[in-house]
Amino acid sequence: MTLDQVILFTVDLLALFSVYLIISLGLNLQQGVTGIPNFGLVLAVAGGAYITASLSTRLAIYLLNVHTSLDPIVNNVTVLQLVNPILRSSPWISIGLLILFLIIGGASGALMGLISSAPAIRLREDYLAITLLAFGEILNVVGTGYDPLIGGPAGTSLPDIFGWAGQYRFYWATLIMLLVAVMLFVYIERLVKTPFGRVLKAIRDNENTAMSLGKDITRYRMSSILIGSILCGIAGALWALYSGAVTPSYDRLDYTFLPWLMVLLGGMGSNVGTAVGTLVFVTLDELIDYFKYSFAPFLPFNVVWLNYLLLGLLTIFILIYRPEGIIREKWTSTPAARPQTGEAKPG
Amino acid sequence: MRPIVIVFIIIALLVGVGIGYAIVPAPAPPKTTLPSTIPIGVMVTLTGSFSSYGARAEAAAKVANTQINDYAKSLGIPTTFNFLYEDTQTSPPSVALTELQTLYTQGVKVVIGGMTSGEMAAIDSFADTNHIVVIDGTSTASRGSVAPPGDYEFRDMPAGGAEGAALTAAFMSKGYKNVAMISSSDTYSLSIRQAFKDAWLAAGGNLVSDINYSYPATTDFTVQLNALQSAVAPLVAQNKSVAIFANMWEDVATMLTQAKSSNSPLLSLTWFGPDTYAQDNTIISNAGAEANQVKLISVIFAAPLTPSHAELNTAVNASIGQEPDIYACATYDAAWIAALSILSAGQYNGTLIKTAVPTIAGQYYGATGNTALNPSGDRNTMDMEFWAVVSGTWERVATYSSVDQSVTWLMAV
Amino acid sequence: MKEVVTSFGKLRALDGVTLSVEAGSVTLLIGPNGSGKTTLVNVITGFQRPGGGHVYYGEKEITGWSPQRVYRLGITRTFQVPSLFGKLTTLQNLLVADKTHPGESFLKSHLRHLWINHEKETVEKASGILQTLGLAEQSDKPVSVLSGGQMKLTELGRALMSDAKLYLLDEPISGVNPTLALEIFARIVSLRKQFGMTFFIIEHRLDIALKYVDYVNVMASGKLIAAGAPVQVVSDPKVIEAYLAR
Amino acid sequence: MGCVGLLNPVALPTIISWLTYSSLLSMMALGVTLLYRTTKVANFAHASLVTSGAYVAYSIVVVLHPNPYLGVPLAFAVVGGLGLLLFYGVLEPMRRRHSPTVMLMVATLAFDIVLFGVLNILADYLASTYFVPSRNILLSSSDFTFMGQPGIFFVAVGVLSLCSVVLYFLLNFTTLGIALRASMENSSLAQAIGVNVTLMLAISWFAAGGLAGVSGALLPMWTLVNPNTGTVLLASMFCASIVGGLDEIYGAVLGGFLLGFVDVVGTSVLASSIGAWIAFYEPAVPLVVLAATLILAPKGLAGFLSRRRK
Repeated sequence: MTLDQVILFTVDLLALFSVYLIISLGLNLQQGVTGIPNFGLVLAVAGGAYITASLSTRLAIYLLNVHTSLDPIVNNVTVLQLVNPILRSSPWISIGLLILFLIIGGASGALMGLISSAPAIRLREDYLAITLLAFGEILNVVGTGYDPLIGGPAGTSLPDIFGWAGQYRFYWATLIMLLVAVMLFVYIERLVKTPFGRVLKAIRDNENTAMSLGKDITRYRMSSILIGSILCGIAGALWALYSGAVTPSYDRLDYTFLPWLMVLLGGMGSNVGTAVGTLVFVTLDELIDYFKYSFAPFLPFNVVWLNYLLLGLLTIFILIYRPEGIIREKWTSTPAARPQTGEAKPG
Repeated sequence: MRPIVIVFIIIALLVGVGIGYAIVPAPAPPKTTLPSTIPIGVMVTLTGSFSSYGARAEAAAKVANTQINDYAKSLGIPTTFNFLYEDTQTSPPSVALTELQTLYTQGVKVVIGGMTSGEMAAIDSFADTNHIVVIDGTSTASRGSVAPPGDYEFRDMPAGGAEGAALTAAFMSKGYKNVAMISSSDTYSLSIRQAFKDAWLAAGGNLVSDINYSYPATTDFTVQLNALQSAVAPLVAQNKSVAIFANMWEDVATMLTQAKSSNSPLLSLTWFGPDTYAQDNTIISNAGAEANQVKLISVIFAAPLTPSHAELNTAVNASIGQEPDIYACATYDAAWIAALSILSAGQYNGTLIKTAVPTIAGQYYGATGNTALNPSGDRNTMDMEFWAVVSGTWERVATYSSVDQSVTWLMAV
Repeated sequence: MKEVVTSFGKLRALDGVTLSVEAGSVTLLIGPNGSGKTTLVNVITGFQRPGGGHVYYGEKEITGWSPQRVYRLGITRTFQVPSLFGKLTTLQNLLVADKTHPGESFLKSHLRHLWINHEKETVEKASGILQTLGLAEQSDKPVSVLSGGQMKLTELGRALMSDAKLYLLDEPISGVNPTLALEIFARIVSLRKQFGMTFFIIEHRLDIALKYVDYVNVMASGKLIAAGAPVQVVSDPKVIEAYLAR
Repeated sequence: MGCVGLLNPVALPTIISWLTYSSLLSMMALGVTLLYRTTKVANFAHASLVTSGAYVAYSIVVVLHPNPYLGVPLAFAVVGGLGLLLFYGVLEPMRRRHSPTVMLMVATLAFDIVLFGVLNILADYLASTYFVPSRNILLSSSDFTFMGQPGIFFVAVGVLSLCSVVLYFLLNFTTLGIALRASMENSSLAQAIGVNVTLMLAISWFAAGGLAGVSGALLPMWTLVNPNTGTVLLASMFCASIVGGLDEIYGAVLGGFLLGFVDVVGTSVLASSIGAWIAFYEPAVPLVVLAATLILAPKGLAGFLSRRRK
């Protein structure tokens, strides 16, 4: 690797890491903190990506009052040729749009979370898991079949809100994504430490007792799913904006199963663990991807299958030999607890 | 516990990078001459429902790779071309973009491949930003819908539309006024669907059914068969002439056999097809009898059996036991165009190579004939042929001239 | 004043049980296994719907209320098997029991100043309870490391957090060593003296329990067979036959 | 017959394909439900287990060219073996460490990913060694016909009924079955009364794997098979077994046939009445059915019926 290759490698890696960190945080809040096995994350991610993509061009036309008779989805590329120059020339408008789109992404995620969990929220854990997984499929069917959403299988492009960065577009995009991810990390980390988070954990640890203590289980679980889905939606929107285009190809493996493996690797229940797990996983995956050509000659089979074998085996290994992941969930200290308990302790 | 882990991770990463320095031949950048090794990215679909096409394209690219290196040696150029294969479906997230980025970090400045318009759209901005030349051998969705012209993407296959006209001409010359169409819901099939619809309706044809099915999720075609049946039923009843246009992939075999098993009257009609399964022996082995019955008259870009084409056929056959389809041939040609452009540019530099490509493509005459590109970087329209399943094998039954848009039938079907 | 009247129609586990608990009393409910003691508690606290009959709290009928509502009303229960929040600390286990914590609403939890004071008070209160229960040492340890007896105590403490007027304790001293068990009951009685709370206790270990309670109800196979002061109940032949003499 | 088929979507052919499709689906769902009942695990690996069945059968066809149906028993054995491997190799060690159910589910998922890679390697190997198309496999052309109907119809329905009957008798009339049911209802209790629960679980994993293998082996007689076919079908399997109700073994069969009915017959009727465009949304049908079921009968069909009986 030459130096600039190392830089490129790192930048791509950080971009992936940011997106997956957000999704993993969403999952950790649901499964790790509240104990809701959401195997349908992909729905919220795809929701964020598709709906944002669907609205982005339309909104851009409206807000930048670009006058065109063309349909923003059908003649997507041509319309964007009118929009992108404006964005390229004005970073601040672009950033404004970015924030708007992220909000839309989050909202779409929430909507998806609502749709998928509403019929299932009262079900037993296992039912819920399978049901959410099943519902995860629905959006790709719609995305492919209903052209006004994202123009069918061909997908659609989004306004290039990073265009102003010119040849450094992807560096800036990555930086911003990382920023968003870190902000969300801090937010969730704090949220979990509030009394609200404490109740979520209580529900995870013992639903009946929580009920006997007057907690409205359903409402808490619902809000956990919603927050998680909002995060997934934001991640979806971010990735769509970063890559500049969306096709109805968001699948279970990439956007439900991999985040599960990441959180697992890091340690369910701990946000730091989640972050570490995501970083390690993405890094491993990219390294395998990068070096596969080097050991391709020694493999008796096509090297692209290596990812599957290694990821799968790695996960099984972790599950058997270190089920709690790299980082064990810590007993989060109680806000304002220190002084009182401090003097209670001897010495 | 935690710091240890983080330290461990950092070490692991450093080691990884170290290995990188050690075993990845760095494309040393003296800008004036060509490096000793030139990595060229090959992006094909090895997983999922198009994998059988991807496998053929990969095999063809491998053949091209060896031939190109021999050629370079014969010219005494101290450079070896090293093809790096990426599956557009693997590695998260399944967006061609991440694969392109991986390749770029390997020092790849030229990528050839077979990608859908969607995938092309996904990599467009990265390719342009980083001056990566992409020569695509598949996607024939019309150019405007993918990327603005004059950028770093080329195609050595024509834009969509040509097939639509050819099919229309074929139906007309066979005296069909009514056509029932079923289309797979992927980019490629949909672009053909649109092209055919436009041409057919313009020519005053009557489209009695135009249904989509989701591909590959559809495993049972009963619903689609029923829909087609009820569409053609009235016409059959008044014995008007009607034909089926199965705008599908290799899964047409499934629909044929399921039609057979439900004794569907559709099998008594003549079926037409796009180039996705023309000359495809999987159809013969999967649904030979049914295909024979409905003939499956399929349009395909005329790939003259040039010496290089013949050579390619034998080579691919030897490696995977299948004939390369037209896309495999196009990928093969793309590889050659890429290599020749690099050689003529004299540097492994995207901007220079990009300017060289059109000229090279204009002069090159490969497995798909001459590959001259039009101003927007697409292959000029090619002549076409119609192949049908006759007595258990694919036979060339007609030719189509893109000049006067006429079909000449070579044998009765 | 009668505090609770529960009476049941045809319920499989309970058969027309009618009993009442005096305000500020420590009332014991005994009976052989499967006599429906826990079912009774479940019905009162809304974990099970009664097949019929009524549950009154004071004048208010609370039949078939959800556990949440019953709790807010001021009735707290504990479980037979210690059911704590395994991954939370002892202190946090108590904190969760707080009834009116603004920080537990999702929106308010964002505005620290809205709840931090309440949190401080709650922590103080909880620490106080842990002190009295002799669990101060454990307050920041995860409950999973506590001994069985300590778990029982923690559960009691968690119940006390709720400021309920009526406590339904399901076998608070089962599996607790005698000395600690005596302590627990001593504390219950002293708490009753201090705050005038009412305790309704299911317990098998009469040797310890009887010393401390004011009233005893005896159930057998879903029926209430005797009720009254400890001395007279234990001498009641029906009871001896049904329970003690086994 | 044909002319009727032209006009009436609910004609014999439609019924035939409904029954065939449903039987295959039910076989898969049966495995899912069985494993759920015994191990409390939703087995994600079922996707690749089914596909493995198809590829085992196909490999036999490729190497020895027998009648494709002869591959079915082998598929049963091999994929059943895979089920055992998954259980003893992955799940059992985890259970001994008291991993929570969700982790077991993730483990089956990881196993599925590995298996997917292996299947692709196998496919490449078949292609490069025997020069046969190893993706988009379809064997229905070598199927037999009986009374004008495809063999797969009779075989699928037959095999399903056989499996269900055997399972039924096994569960209800053998000591093994009673032990198995005991360990379903209350494993700790069963353990206490001396039932070797681990063995029972192993048996159920073998059986479920076998069922997946058989359904997979029959799949290429009906539709195009790829290494990812099972993955595509996974949602439908799960839907079938929830719709049927996870609490009753036979629920899976109920669910399979209901799903198949709505999917094949229902969509046909809709397509002919509302318009052909609706046919596109066929893949979404199972999910709609699922949602409807969860709202009407949260315990699934079986639960619904059994509640009615009380």
